[in-house]
Amino acid sequence: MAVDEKLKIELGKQGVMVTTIQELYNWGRRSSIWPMQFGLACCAIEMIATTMARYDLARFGSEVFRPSPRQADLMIISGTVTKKMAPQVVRLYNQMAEPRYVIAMGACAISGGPFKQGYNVLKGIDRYIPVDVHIPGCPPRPEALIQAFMTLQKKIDEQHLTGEGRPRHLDEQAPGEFQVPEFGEHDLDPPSNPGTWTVPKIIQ
Amino acid sequence: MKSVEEIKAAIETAVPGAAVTVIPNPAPNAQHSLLIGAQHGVAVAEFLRDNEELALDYLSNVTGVDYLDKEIPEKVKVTRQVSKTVDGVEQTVDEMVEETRKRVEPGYLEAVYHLFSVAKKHGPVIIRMRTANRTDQVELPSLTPVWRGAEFQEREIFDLFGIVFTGHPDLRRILMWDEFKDHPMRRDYVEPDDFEYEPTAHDEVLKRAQEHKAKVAAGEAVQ
Amino acid sequence: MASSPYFSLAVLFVVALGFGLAPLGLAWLWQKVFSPAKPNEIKNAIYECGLQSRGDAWVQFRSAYYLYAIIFLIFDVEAIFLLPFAVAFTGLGAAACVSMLVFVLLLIEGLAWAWAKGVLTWA
Amino acid sequence: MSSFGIKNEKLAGWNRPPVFESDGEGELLEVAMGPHHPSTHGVFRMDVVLDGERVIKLKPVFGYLHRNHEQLGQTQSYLANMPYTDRLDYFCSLTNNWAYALAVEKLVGQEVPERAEYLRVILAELTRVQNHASTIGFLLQEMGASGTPLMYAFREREKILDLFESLTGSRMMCNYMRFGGCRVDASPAWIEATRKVVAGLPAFVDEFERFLMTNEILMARCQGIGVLRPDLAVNSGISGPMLRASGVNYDIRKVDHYGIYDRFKFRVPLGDHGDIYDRYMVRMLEMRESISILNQALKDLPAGPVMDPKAKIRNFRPKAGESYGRIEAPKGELGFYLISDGSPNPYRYRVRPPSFINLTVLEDMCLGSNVADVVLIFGSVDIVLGEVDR
Repeated sequence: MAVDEKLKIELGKQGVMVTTIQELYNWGRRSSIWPMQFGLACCAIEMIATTMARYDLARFGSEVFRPSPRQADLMIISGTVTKKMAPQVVRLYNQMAEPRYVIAMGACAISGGPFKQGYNVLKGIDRYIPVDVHIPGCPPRPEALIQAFMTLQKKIDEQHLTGEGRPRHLDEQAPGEFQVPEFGEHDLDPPSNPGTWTVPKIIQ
Repeated sequence: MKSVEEIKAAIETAVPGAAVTVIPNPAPNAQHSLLIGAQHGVAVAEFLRDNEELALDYLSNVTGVDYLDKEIPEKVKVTRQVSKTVDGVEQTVDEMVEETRKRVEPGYLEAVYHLFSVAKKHGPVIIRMRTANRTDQVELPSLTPVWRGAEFQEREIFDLFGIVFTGHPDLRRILMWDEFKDHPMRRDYVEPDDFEYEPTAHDEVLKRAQEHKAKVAAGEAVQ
Repeated sequence: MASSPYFSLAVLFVVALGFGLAPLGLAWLWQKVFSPAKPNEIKNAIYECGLQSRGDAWVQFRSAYYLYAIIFLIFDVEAIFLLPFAVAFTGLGAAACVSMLVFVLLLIEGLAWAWAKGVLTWA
Repeated sequence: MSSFGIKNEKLAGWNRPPVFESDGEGELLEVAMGPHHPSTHGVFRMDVVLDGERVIKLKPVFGYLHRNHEQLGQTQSYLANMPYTDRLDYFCSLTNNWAYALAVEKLVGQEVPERAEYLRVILAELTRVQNHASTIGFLLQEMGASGTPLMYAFREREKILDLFESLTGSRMMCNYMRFGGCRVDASPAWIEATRKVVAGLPAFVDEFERFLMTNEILMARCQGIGVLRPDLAVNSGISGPMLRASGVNYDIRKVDHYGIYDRFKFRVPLGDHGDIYDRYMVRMLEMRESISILNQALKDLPAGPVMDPKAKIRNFRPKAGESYGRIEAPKGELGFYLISDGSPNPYRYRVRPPSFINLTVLEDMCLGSNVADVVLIFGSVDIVLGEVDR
């Protein structure tokens, strides 16, 4: 039952605002995404530079960086996730309040980046937790991080309240808990979460 | 600043019985080093620190180096029974035969210490200590009681190379997690098999990727 | 009933209360209808910098902290009573002044004792 | 897996911290200021035992950003390691490049042309200014001035990063220096832009100092806290502003005479108490010295080639040998120890990390102080996790 646009614009001219609950709900959630203060490595410095005066993340309602996962909606994984740090990252993601999103910032968070061949480096955080926006770059420029925020906001905008396009937190079947890996002898115990990570098919 | 030979002589007079040999450094910067016997390590270190002339009170860098076992082919004269027909009669006679035999020279782990002097402001004096072999005798005396700067670096060498420093106040793993087995920076450490996608793979990475693909095809690995 | 002088005040109070509670009620209703609760053991675990928290936080603190709380009481409660006392000071009779002074001086005496005992000098 | 198990209680002599005995009134609280903590500059963990507010024992735990820099260094060629050195101390990529280039040049006896030496000094001092400004900004951030001093510091840092970006192509990961010079020449327009930025730096340092130096909260929170004795500092291998704040006159630019620092007149600021306020002041004064070096270097920057024409880039195979090159990085003595066996890859590639070794005395400084001071002491040590865990 989408609102037909022409009527909406006409009413808008008369000064009457028409909206649906879904638009209001999405507009409310996307306009103030509070990221979690979670800097791992070099990308964290670019993230801090983005929040500073010149690039100013506050224009997107995200300048409040909450240290505790309980009050954060977004986890920006900015830097290399090592195997020693991976259980903590997954536990923090589990402890965040439910409508939560993940931005994998930088090549290291996406696929291990330049340190991929290291014995202590996890080859990408999407092995354990679902990632919403990937930003390539090493480190990605502050503008790229702002573009990631805009992508995430567009993504939240397109979510429906019920039915097929529901976000994870409105969907009963969607898993709420992601298994925290254990420390094995040479590698993490489940090397990747079966539920969230499938081997990418390489199309030659 | 005294030359390496003078320091060697000074050490030998100050610490009798210390096995000190000069390891020349062919690079143009001529930073030659002194190989110190492991038994007198702490005594030599204390001498280097407390001697007024040297006053090496600042330990800058401790490095672990791993040298693998080396097979050295050798020409060996061996007398061997060779059956030869001497003027028609079949008999065995021993005869000098030259053959190459592989002599395995045991590898060793090495700790290299770079010492400087803050008081006298003079340059690096490099001392090295070597373990007997790479498997069971891997103890070296810890120099943390002499220079506290070595504390974390020796723990890192213990963690990544496996040299056990006796006398270290707090020898634990520092970089890897505690449940980690064996020492990852050694030359013969094999990483666990993992999904490998490298768009422009070359040499070891390519080899590892193909091994992984073979394993997946054979159904052992799950990815 | 509508004419009692305080009626408008009551209406304002109700509106203010409603203005506050309505969004909370809507959010609670929304949460009940739309978003299913998914509590799980890791999410409810204690947050300690990403680690599993060891030990217990209910430790028995040093006694200096309890004294610290009591002394705060002196400054806090007394300051609240001093304000109206200072304002109404001129219009008060002698008896009211004496009773107020008893209260104030009693607390000051408590503070003097604590000061003498050296509780205020932090270890 | 409690990490307090010191197996060998026989601690060696005076240079181990006296374990601070609590007077046993209240129970001890064991808590981890763990990998994810707003005050630990990244993923650093301190297991702290508290008696109320006072710190009884503090054990740093490393390894959460151990990205195997040295192992990767040994599987790649010498030139391929240069971009990895940017990611060591990701605040000062140009001084990392210089230290690595210096070590390799010592290994093969490579000469560096004049203009390249001047450019190296200019870029290193610019890096030092933006690193010290950021460090003081973060220190104030941890003291509670959330954001404002950091905004001032990052405003200057952005100007300097623009210079780096226009010269080397990347803001933070410059990968600019090669063995025997620099990758690309600085255009006159860039030199002009640098002069303009350097001309604006003294005003920034004055403004920063006017706000902070006589601020009574800063003086109350920093003076007399986290004191480090000079003899313990030297024995623990501390280097950089932390060592000089304890009064030890040891600046590798003056000691090793590397590069062309002898041609510039600059002083080495020293502190005399060794507390947080002295470290803050030493960094402020070092910024002023860097500005004076920059002015001198920009004044007589010669023309000429930026790369030594005889330098071998393709198929670079140094002969067998070893070399240890070190420079005065903003955080301390950054050294590279290379052992080569004639192959294109270094046989052993070791980084001497100043931040990692400066943390040796973290427990000595924090014992007996409050938890809030631990955050400040840790901030005044100025570490970067990429260099601590390598």
